Amino acid sequence: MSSEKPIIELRDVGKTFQSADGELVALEGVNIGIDEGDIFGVIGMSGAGKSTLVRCINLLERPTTGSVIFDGQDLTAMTPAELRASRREISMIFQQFNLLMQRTCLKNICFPMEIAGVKSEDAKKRAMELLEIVGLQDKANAYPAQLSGGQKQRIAIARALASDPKVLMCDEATSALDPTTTRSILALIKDINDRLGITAIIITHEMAVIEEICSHVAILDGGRVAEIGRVEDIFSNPQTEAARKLVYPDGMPVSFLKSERVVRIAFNGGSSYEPLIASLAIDCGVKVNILGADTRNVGGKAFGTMLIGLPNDPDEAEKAVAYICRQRDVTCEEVEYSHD
Amino acid sequence: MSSEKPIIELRDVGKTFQSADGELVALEGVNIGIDEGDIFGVIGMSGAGKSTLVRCINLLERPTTGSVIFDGQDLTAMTPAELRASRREISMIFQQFNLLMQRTCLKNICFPMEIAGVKSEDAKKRAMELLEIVGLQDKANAYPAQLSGGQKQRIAIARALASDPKVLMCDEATSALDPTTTRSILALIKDINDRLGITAIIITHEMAVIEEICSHVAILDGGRVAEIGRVEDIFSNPQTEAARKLVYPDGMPVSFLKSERVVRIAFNGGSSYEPLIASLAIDCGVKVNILGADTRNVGGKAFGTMLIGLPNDPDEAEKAVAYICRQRDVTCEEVEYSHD
Amino acid sequence: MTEFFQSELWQEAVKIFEAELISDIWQTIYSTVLSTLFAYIIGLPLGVLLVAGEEDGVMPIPRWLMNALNVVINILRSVPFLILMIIALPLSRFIVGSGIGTPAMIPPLIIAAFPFIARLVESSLRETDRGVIEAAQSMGATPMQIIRKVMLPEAMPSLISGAALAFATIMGYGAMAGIIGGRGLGFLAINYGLYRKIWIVKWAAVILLVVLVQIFQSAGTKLAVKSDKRITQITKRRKTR
Amino acid sequence: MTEFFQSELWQEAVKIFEAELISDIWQTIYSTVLSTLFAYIIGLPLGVLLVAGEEDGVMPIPRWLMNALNVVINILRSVPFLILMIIALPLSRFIVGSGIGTPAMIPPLIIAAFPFIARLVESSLRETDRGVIEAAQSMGATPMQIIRKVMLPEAMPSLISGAALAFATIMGYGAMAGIIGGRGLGFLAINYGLYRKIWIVKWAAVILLVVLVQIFQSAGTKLAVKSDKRITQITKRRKTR
Amino acid sequence: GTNGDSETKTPESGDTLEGTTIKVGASPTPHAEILAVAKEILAEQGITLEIVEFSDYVQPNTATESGDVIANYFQHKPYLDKFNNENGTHLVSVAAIHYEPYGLYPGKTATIEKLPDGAKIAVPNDGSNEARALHLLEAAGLITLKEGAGLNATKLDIVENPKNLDIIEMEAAQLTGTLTDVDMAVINGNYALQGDLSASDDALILEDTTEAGSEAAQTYSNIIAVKEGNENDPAILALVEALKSDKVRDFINDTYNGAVVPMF
Ligand SMILES: Nc1ncnc2c1ncn2[C@@H]1O[C@H](COP(=O)(O)OP(=O)(O)OP(=O)(O)O)[C@@H](O)[C@H]1O
Ligand SMILES: Nc1ncnc2c1ncn2[C@@H]1O[C@H](COP(=O)(O)OP(=O)(O)OP(=O)(O)O)[C@@H](O)[C@H]1O
Ligand SMILES: [Mg+2]
Ligand SMILES: [Mg+2]
Repeated sequence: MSSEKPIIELRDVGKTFQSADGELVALEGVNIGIDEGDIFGVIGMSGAGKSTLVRCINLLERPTTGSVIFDGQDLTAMTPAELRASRREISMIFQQFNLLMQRTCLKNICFPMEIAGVKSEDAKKRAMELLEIVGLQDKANAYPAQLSGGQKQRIAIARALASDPKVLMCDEATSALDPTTTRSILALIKDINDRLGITAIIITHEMAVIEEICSHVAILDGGRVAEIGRVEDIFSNPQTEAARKLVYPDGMPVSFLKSERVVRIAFNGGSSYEPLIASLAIDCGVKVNILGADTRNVGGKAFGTMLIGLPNDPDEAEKAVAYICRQRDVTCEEVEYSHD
Repeated sequence: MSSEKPIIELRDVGKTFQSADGELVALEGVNIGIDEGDIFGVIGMSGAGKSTLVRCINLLERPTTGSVIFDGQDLTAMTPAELRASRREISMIFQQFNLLMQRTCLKNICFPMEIAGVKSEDAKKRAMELLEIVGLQDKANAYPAQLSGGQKQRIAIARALASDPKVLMCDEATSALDPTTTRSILALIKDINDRLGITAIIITHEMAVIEEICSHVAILDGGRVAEIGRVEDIFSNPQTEAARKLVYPDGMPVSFLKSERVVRIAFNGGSSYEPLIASLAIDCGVKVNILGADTRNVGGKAFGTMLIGLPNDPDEAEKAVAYICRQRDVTCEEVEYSHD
Repeated sequence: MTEFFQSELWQEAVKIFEAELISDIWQTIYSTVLSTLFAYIIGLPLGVLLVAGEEDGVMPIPRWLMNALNVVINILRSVPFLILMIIALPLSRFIVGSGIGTPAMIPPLIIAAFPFIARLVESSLRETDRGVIEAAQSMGATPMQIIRKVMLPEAMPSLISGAALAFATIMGYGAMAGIIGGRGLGFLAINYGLYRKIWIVKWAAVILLVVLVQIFQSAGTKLAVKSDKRITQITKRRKTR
Repeated sequence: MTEFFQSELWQEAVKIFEAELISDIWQTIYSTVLSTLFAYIIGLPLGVLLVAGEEDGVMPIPRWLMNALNVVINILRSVPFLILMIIALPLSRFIVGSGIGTPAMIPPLIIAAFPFIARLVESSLRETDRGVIEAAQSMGATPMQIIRKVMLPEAMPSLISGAALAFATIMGYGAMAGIIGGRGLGFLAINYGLYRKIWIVKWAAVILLVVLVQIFQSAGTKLAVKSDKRITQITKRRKTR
Repeated sequence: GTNGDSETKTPESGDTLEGTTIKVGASPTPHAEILAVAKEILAEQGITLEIVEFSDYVQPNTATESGDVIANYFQHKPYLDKFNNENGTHLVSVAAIHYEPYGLYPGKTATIEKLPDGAKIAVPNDGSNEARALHLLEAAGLITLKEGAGLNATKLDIVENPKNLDIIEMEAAQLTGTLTDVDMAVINGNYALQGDLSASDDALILEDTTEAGSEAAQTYSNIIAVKEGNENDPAILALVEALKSDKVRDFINDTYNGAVVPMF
């Protein structure tokens, strides 16, 4: 973790639910620090405790043990009024949307502003802007019951952004959205993060989302933090079974076990049809192995990443790395791999 | 479409909602035929009418115009009792799960069997099996309120499978699930489809899901069918703007506009670390362009597909194709591309 | 204090208690319980019909029938209980064989209570989540199955707290038993409070009534909370403490 | 027919109508409406408190206070209205300046009705989706904001149909106005139906009562359906036809 | 109503009444209280008297007609006649037991002379009792009733009302409770007693003291009524005998202090 003071810190947080069949430990000994401006991903299998974790952050679920520090203050020790003040700075998008069924979309988005005491006209203006951002201007006066699943989710997103929060928590905020809309929402979050330095905590099942916008990621497994760190580190080199299962649901690329050295190539907008790997083979005579790739073209420019397994021969490998690094609009970094 | 008699046929189906702001056309002139044993994907932007479409199939939403034919009979012209009998053969997984909150998970799964008059012990036994399949045996006696989002979804899936339906309709049935669980659920559906010939209609936002298990796909756009056909055809060669936006949310691979010929290579379990493209370059001296790739390794074997843009020179292109086709465990097919 | 216990009023009160109290408690309980029971037997299906029978309900009934049902319920809700009781007496004679006494109260109580219960049930059932009803419909459930297995169980907490409300209301009506020669705690309270001014008896009767309502109300609330599987928080917390 | 209109009974009925009917209708309406209104002013906050004040509600209040509140409501729910009315007369004298007549009915009616309303409101509010309350909490809404902007609006359809129920019930209590010299349609029905056998007057009064309840009930149902934004089907279909 | 019949229809005359149960309907006070004394007497003869208290004036007659009770004790003869007439019942009086003189009691205003214009006067709201109260007011010279307005008289039958009196009808038992609200109230003797009012000391004018007083006593005596044909039922005869005993007379005189007057 970075040396800055984290904006959110979970200290030894645990949460146990009482149920008919006995106790259920949903979280146990969770220690997480999230720095201001981070986009922090939370992944894990269904039932791993992700929702419980974010619900513990704003104390919707009071942790059974441990404490939650927000902006240097212990939320668990606050008076109700102080807690409310802090909560206004932490927005949340719920897995089940939780829209007010008796309010129109516009009024739903106005809701957090109403609570914060924003003037009615100002709130309305801002809400209309947000409606436009999520592409639902025409639904301003519709009620949630008249919306499709994805539309509800977009209203929930707009509502969460309405109060200009310091922290935005998204519990599967794009699961009901088509890829295009997902991308535009993610771009929006990234943009707000860049411009306003908002901190975001994102629960998702789509690894692509994590790779695309998160700076850090925590992997939950059975209520415990299995791995936590920078996305590049965790994704290129998952240490635990839990992480591997998520990042490579079909099993680890076998080449991880064969190649000594792995390189991640990121295309930063160069022309994708420059046949990099083929050129590499022809120009340097080096055969590299594509372990996985996810590349797309935007307006004639290539974006995305590719994992390359280098030949075992050190010289050939070196040659290949050097060749790749010479390319325009491509960054390459070697990824560590440990045999555990 | 195939020449068999379709099990589900939508004839000129339209659905208009009345709302405060006037009428909203959710579906218009939809003609779709789904053959028995198909796995039929439905994709479209948020609000395109996907949920409305499947809700029209089992008449949860009565189409404003047109008719729905199931197994040769017009559902819209049936008596209530006949409709009920037909509905028992069409299972549905809802976007919002719609579990009975006052019943335990086990009893939720028993519910459709109760309705169909299955004996209580038999129902219970089957329900326990299904719970095991979705990995939630330990939640048999928990109530839905005690489940995580993904767990609820899995119970909904188990419930939909309980009545051994002829047709299974999934409205974003895996959106709340992690990749591993998603894969196992999809494998389950595919398996049932293989073994029992169940017909499935799958709404999803994950193109990978469509590619992985669907045989046919319909693309909805603003309540109309934009494209419909075999997945390979539609995905490799999207004709409409709507389809392109979904399949290539970041924009069309530019190479589609540059290369005359495009080849789809499918890895059927050969060793992935055989560096195919590099070998191609070295062995034949042909530079091909990777337009997109999605390859994974399972137990040391490569699976997945790769789209390759061939060089414009016809001889080189021929050479490349011949080389690729010679490889073991790889199938390659040329994908047509039309300049429209 | 001793003075009080030797006072004529106290002596008289004791005499009344000895002669009547146990019997009056019993009459209150049985008339209220029986009436509530039978009123539910009639009112519950009607309340269900008011929701299920709507145009877009699970078991639509003709519109005129629906309107007629509503009107009948409204009529019975609006006729003052006193009048209703007297109109219903021939029915009492027919059913319980007597137009006087506590048993004769039961048919009028049922007639007065079932429309009230129908409305309570209606209001509870309207809260059922539309989605689960659709789920059941999509499974080919018959209207009766939907009502029995979805609407009623899903609305159970609300139905139970409605029943506690109905019980107290019916007990309240029962206080007017005196008009037709019936008995019970309510009668005792009115008779000795209004007509005879023996306040000890009045208050004793009132206290007993309060205790009865209290018992049923808290049992109702507890049961409602316990039967509510949507909110697991409450039970959870209670248990943990 | 002419015979009937010349009959003594009819003549007498006409006399009574001329002298009292308008005034009695008016007294029924104003006493019921005012009582319902004030009973809501007291009962609504109490009903809210019964839900919000729970241990895990949005505005927890001390347990003993909660229990006390419950007991007070149960007490008022269990005292027979007749007794309650007489006990409350001093209050009437204090508030409306008289222990007799229709105005004097209003304080006892309020006292009898607000606990009933509190329970109705409680039952409606319990149905609010826990999720939306959590959403509001997560936004830092104060308990009052949650109550005013979430719980009450979300439960509006149920609250409205509860109000129609309460209105009819309060009107029913009002029929006992005669005991303290009050008037109204209920009194008319009882007085002329029970004691004087002028059945024309009795039935006229009963019919008017039915009409009043019918008006309020259907207005209530319509409003409840209209205010329900969760189910858009009904209104939709109605409009289409 | 077979229950009441079989129990009360006594065996052939001459048989002992030992073991007979009779049900009698009555108003709570003073009727039920007086019957309670008779009950003790009858018990000595082996007759069980079951007192069924009615807090209304219609049901006891209906119940007697239908056989739910064998006799009732709550009304006076004129009311019975009117009831028979209106309802087609066949009830007859077998004995007059007591009389409750009505009195005009002061509330906010102490004397009749001081009654202001528009003064409020409370009267019972039930059938013949209202009429009786109005006749008392007429006797006091406060109002004039329409000619021939007998037992049906209501405030609508007032033809002259020089002081514009506001007549307020209410529950008889509640009259004493509202004396603070009205200028005066016409109260039946028994309820006056319960309200700690003395007929002899507090009443401004009593039925007894008016010129129609003695006549009123005769007319308005409370009677035992039975269904036609049961007049000579031995059990009824025993009941009447018990009620007309010295013990009952003493009880009435001791308990009611002139608010209830024995008529035997
Ligand atoms: N009950 C309703 N009343 C009015 N409009 C409705 C109603 N239900 C759906 N709609 C509208 O119909 C359109 C299609 O909705 P539908 O739910 O079919 O979309 P969808 O394709 O399933 O979208 P998503 O992917 O977001 O779930 C949307 O614009 C929606 O707002
Ligand atoms: N109210 C509750 N009572 C009992 N158990 C609960 C409750 N809420 C959650 N759980 C359990 O806690 C565990 C973690 O739940 P949580 O909702 O945090 O999972 P999640 O990681 O968000 O899963 P998903 O991806 O499926 O949403 C699950 O096993 C769930 O069954
Ligand atoms: Mg979750
Ligand atoms: Mg949808």
